[in-house]
Amino acid sequence: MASMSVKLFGKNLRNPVMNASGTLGYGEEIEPLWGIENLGAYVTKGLSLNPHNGNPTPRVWEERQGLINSIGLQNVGVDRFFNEYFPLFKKKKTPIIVNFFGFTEEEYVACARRIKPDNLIIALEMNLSCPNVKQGGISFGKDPEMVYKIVKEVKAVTRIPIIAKLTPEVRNLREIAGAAYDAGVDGFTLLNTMPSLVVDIEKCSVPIRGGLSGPVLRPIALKAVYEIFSSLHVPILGSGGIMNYSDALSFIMAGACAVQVGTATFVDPYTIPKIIQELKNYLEQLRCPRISDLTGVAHG
Amino acid sequence: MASMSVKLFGKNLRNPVMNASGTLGYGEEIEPLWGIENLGAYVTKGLSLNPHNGNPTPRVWEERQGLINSIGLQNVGVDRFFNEYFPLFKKKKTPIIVNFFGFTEEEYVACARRIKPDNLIIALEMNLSCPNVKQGGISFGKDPEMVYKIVKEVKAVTRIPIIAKLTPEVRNLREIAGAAYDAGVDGFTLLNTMPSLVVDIEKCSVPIRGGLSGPVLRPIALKAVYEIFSSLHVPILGSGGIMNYSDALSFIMAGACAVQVGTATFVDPYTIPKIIQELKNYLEQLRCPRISDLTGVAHG
Amino acid sequence: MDDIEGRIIQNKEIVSGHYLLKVKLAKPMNTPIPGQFAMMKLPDSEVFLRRPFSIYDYRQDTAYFMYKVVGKGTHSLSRTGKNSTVSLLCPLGKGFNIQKRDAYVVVAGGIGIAGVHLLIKRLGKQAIIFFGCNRAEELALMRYHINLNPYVSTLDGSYGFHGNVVQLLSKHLKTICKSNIEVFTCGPENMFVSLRRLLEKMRIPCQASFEERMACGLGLCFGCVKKTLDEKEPYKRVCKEGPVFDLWQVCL
Amino acid sequence: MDDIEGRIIQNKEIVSGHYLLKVKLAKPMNTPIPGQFAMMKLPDSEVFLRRPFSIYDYRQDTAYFMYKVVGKGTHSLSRTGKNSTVSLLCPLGKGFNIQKRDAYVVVAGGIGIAGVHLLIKRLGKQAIIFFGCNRAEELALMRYHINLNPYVSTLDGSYGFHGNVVQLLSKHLKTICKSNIEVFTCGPENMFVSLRRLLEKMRIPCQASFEERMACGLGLCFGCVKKTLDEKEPYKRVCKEGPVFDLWQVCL
Ligand SMILES: Cc1cc2nc3c(=O)[nH]c(=O)nc-3n(C[C@H](O)[C@H](O)[C@H](O)COP(=O)(O)OP(=O)(O)OC[C@H]3O[C@@H](n4cnc5c(N)ncnc54)[C@H](O)[C@@H]3O)c2cc1C
Ligand SMILES: Cc1cc2nc3c(=O)[nH]c(=O)nc-3n(C[C@H](O)[C@H](O)[C@H](O)COP(=O)(O)OP(=O)(O)OC[C@H]3O[C@@H](n4cnc5c(N)ncnc54)[C@H](O)[C@@H]3O)c2cc1C
Ligand SMILES: Cc1cc2nc3c(=O)[nH]c(=O)nc-3n(C[C@H](O)[C@H](O)[C@H](O)COP(=O)(O)O)c2cc1C
Ligand SMILES: Cc1cc2nc3c(=O)[nH]c(=O)nc-3n(C[C@H](O)[C@H](O)[C@H](O)COP(=O)(O)O)c2cc1C
Ligand code: FES
Ligand code: FES
Repeated sequence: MASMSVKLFGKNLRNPVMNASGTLGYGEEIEPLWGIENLGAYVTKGLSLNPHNGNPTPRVWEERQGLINSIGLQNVGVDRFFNEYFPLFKKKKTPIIVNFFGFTEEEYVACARRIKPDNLIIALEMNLSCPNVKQGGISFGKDPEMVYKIVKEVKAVTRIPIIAKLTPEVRNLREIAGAAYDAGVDGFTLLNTMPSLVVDIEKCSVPIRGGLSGPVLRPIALKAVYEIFSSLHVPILGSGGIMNYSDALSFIMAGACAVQVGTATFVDPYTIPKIIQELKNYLEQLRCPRISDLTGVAHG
Repeated sequence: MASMSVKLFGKNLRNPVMNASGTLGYGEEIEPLWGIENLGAYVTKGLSLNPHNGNPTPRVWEERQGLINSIGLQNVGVDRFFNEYFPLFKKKKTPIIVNFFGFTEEEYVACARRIKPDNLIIALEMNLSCPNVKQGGISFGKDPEMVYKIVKEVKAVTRIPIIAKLTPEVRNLREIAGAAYDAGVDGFTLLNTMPSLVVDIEKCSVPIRGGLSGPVLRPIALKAVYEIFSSLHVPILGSGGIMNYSDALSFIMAGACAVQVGTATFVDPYTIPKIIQELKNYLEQLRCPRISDLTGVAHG
Repeated sequence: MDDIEGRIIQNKEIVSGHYLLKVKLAKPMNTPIPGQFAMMKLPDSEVFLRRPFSIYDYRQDTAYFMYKVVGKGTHSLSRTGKNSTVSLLCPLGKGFNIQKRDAYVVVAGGIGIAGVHLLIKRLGKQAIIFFGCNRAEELALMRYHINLNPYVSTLDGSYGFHGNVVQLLSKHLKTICKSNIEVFTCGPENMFVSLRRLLEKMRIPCQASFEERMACGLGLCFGCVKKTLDEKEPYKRVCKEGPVFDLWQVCL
Repeated sequence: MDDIEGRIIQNKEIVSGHYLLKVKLAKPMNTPIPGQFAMMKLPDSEVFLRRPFSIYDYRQDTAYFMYKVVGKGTHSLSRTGKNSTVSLLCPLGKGFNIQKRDAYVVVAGGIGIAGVHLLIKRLGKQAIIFFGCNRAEELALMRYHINLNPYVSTLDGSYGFHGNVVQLLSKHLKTICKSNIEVFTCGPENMFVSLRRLLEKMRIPCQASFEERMACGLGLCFGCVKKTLDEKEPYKRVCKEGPVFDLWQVCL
């Protein structure tokens, strides 16, 4: 039988399919439909040291084959997450990746420090799309020097592997990834949403500014995975517009060792279990023994 | 009657709708369907000092609600354009914007210098997405210093107004636009295509790497127009996924004084005349006297 | 809660721009609580996200929805023919909580009737109904409750009270409000604002069903929030902690 | 050339995976030259770009297309019912140029027959037809020309010559090639490669209809090029300077 399991930072995941941060609530919300133990790993909603209220509405807006969101990182804070929501993952022995953020270097560092190593915590995923409020609000992830510095600082305070989740709004993704790599990052998630905006022509107004996700992001994210895979040798998690198993495969072939499904879950909440099943079928049809053998094969 | 005309660099255009560079051939190809004199202005295919052969096929690839192209800037060169194709525009008194590019600073400058001012030439549109072969292939448009330098040099050799056409793959569009502005640029076209890539999961290969265009680009380009309009006071031409009159309006309301239609023409070759007609109807319904009054109204 | 395939067996315009949709489900859903809703995936592939609609009624594997055409999705739905298939994620959210009271007042504005129809059915004769709409024609939205003698207002005065439904309620509140009553409401938010102003003095309990743009309908995205007085976590999800909220807890 | 609305009046599978499509046009198109094609906008909104198809036949405002299901668009088309509407931008491109010759040889591979059907109709008895396909079943693609006594090859040997169509042609070329002949061909590119090798020695003129991925079909995008021997401008547009090219001018 074909093996769906993949190894990430020395730990075995039952399969390479995860949710994308912020698109599967705190995990428990999907339980009435399917169990979180089906996931390769659960990626937490973006957590911060202190709770955040998030933005006023509208927070979501439909685009042609896409979604614009400006949730504003509402979350209960890292402590409440571990007290209230983590026990479910413990009980179900489901590995998690903790997505976290801050608006200052100190917040990132304090948050990372706060998270105690645990057998189920595969990695910390740093959301680098956040504005650095001390530097005029430019995202941490846009500047190679800021990236280097913050990754270095975070690495210094935790033994848990660190994944940098990069923003597409950069000049040269290789440069940014290179800076994180030099600072000792353990892996990448590519990509976060694309900054964008909506004009309401009836009201002559701008109802929402936020991150664009969904199928529209896919060819851009694929390019990111392909490029970084060919230059840096750390695990890559692919994210951006994955709607079905063939999208997932294209990310794996481009160089991802696992994929994250976000917006697709809103359209069909069973997308993740379906992708897992269809990847399995694909492997068996192809008589490919291990899904992990497919990572990067498009590089020929 | 409502007026569709807009003023650009002191010249009157009959309406604010143009084609996007590279999507209406050399102009004459569309004549069997509708006359180029319907355009507010014709934007030439990207021209260079010397002819270019372009890339091997595949050069185009369908994406969900988008198109990836890697034409590779095939063109007959600026001289042949003016000898063979410009006479049609002369005859039809249709204003043109000359899109041009180079792979070195010298090529940009030599190309701009070669273009003699003419009553019908509204502006030169610099395609800044081109790789600078002398600087390791990074696009001119990604680096504020390169942008400043090249705009300055081009401005020095021509009296024709210069429009900078920017690439979305930048860290901070305002910074790039600011550099062009400081160098004396007269206007902007926002945006060019988004670098992206396709994986063929059956062949385990990457059949095409190229620029993504079409509806998927719209929310990203809208954001660009909105941001630059609020910081710099020069005319903006909007480009990116405009499929119908309401898309066109959203760009105008975000701050564009004119719009460029590209990929939509491939789906429906009558898109441009339809948009012109529907914008007219809209103005009349709204009893808005001038389309130019709508530029930037979404800024409230 | 489940994602259930459904086949449209009727999609009828009842008042101009308002439709009643009957969907035969491939399998039964959990019995819906009044005020719960469904996320509907439309057959039109150009409509990307699902759309939320109150479960208007539910009988023998058949779900009913009443909807008003307001944009792309509802327009497309209105032109969807019989036998087309839709996917229904349902029943979702927290519905109305019916506690023992001396009287129940239901206040509905326009298409808001869709959100309280099942509630009215449940309350039966105990419900004192106030319905406000634009013009007499829209009374058709109420036709199943005519026997319950609803109080009706129209904005153009073409039927019943000339004015809005909260003004109408205010005229009758004294006589109703002998004792232990509760108000249930569904309609546009500006109606909630006036309603609150009216009920405030008497501190009458009120449950209101809110609307907000949704992406998932399941509590996954935190896109559909309303601000409440909860200081620790002010933004509550309409799809999960709502759509029915204690009116006194919500910031309008 | 125009963009014409058409209504599908027939969409019939003739061999497994191969369909004949009949479209009634809202207005007549300019009489197509054999080898010209149409860009078809499919009703399925998930298919973004138009698809190019040779004009198989054209009679009294009715256009015929023969297509093979190979991907998303053709799959969707195969499931499109009668009365659906498509948009046809047609006729496009440069077709076959029929000059005075002693004999005309038409070589078609598989669905390539769609690109030469109109040509064969025009040439009538003057055409010496070579048709290659995979198995006997696919002869149905040729049925309208059976009376012209085509030479047939099948790869599996289930009918006619066992082998490919160029091998078949090579067996007969001597007897045909008494004088001034020209070859017209449509099919996969590897067939053109062997064909060229065969014709090379005798320098027989040959016009071939090429395929390339297209975005516009009108010469606007320069997406559909073939490399030719023209040194000044090697890349020629299949949709505009083609799809029919002088085989000796194209780099294969
Ligand atoms: C819990 C709940 C129950 C509802 N029940 C009903 C009902 O029974 N009958 C009915 O007619 N309508 C109901 N609505 C409103 C209905 O969901 C919207 O009218 C519908 O989504 C509009 O979609 P559209 O594509 O036509 O409009 P568009 O404006 O084109 O939609 C664009 C986006 O905005 C969202 N949106 C637009 N208006 C609303 C709104 N008022 N509320 C929430 N999202 C909106 C859409 O869902 C979509 O994502 C309900 C809303 C909620 C939240
Ligand atoms: C001038 C011309 C005439 C043609 N005539 C016929 C005909 O009469 N009958 C017929 O069955 N086929 C014909 N073809 C091929 C036909 O266009 C493709 O099979 C069809 O576009 C495939 O679309 P798809 O969505 O099913 O495939 P997909 O592979 O899903 O298509 C993806 C994209 O690739 C393009 N593409 C894929 N294969 C080809 C191809 N072989 N040639 C050009 N573009 C391709 C599609 O147009 C589309 O843009 C012709 C092609 C050209 C260029
Ligand atoms: C509603 C929503 C909330 C999100 N929240 C976060 C977040 O908290 N942290 C983060 O790093 N990314 C967040 N993202 C980005 C996603 O994790 C994902 O990278 C992105 O949406 C692209 O994937 P998709 O196209 O599959 O949705 C969010 C996306 C959405 C749509
Ligand atoms: C086939 C094709 C060729 C293009 N060629 C050029 C070009 O030569 N110069 C240029 O500046 N932009 C070029 N572009 C970019 C377009 O002008 C336009 O900015 C972009 O496609 C976004 O608009 P759209 O979504 O309306 O197509 C090209 C785009 C396409 C699709
Ligand atoms: S719609 Fe996603 S949380 Fe409510
Ligand atoms: S398809 Fe656009 S030039 Fe041929």
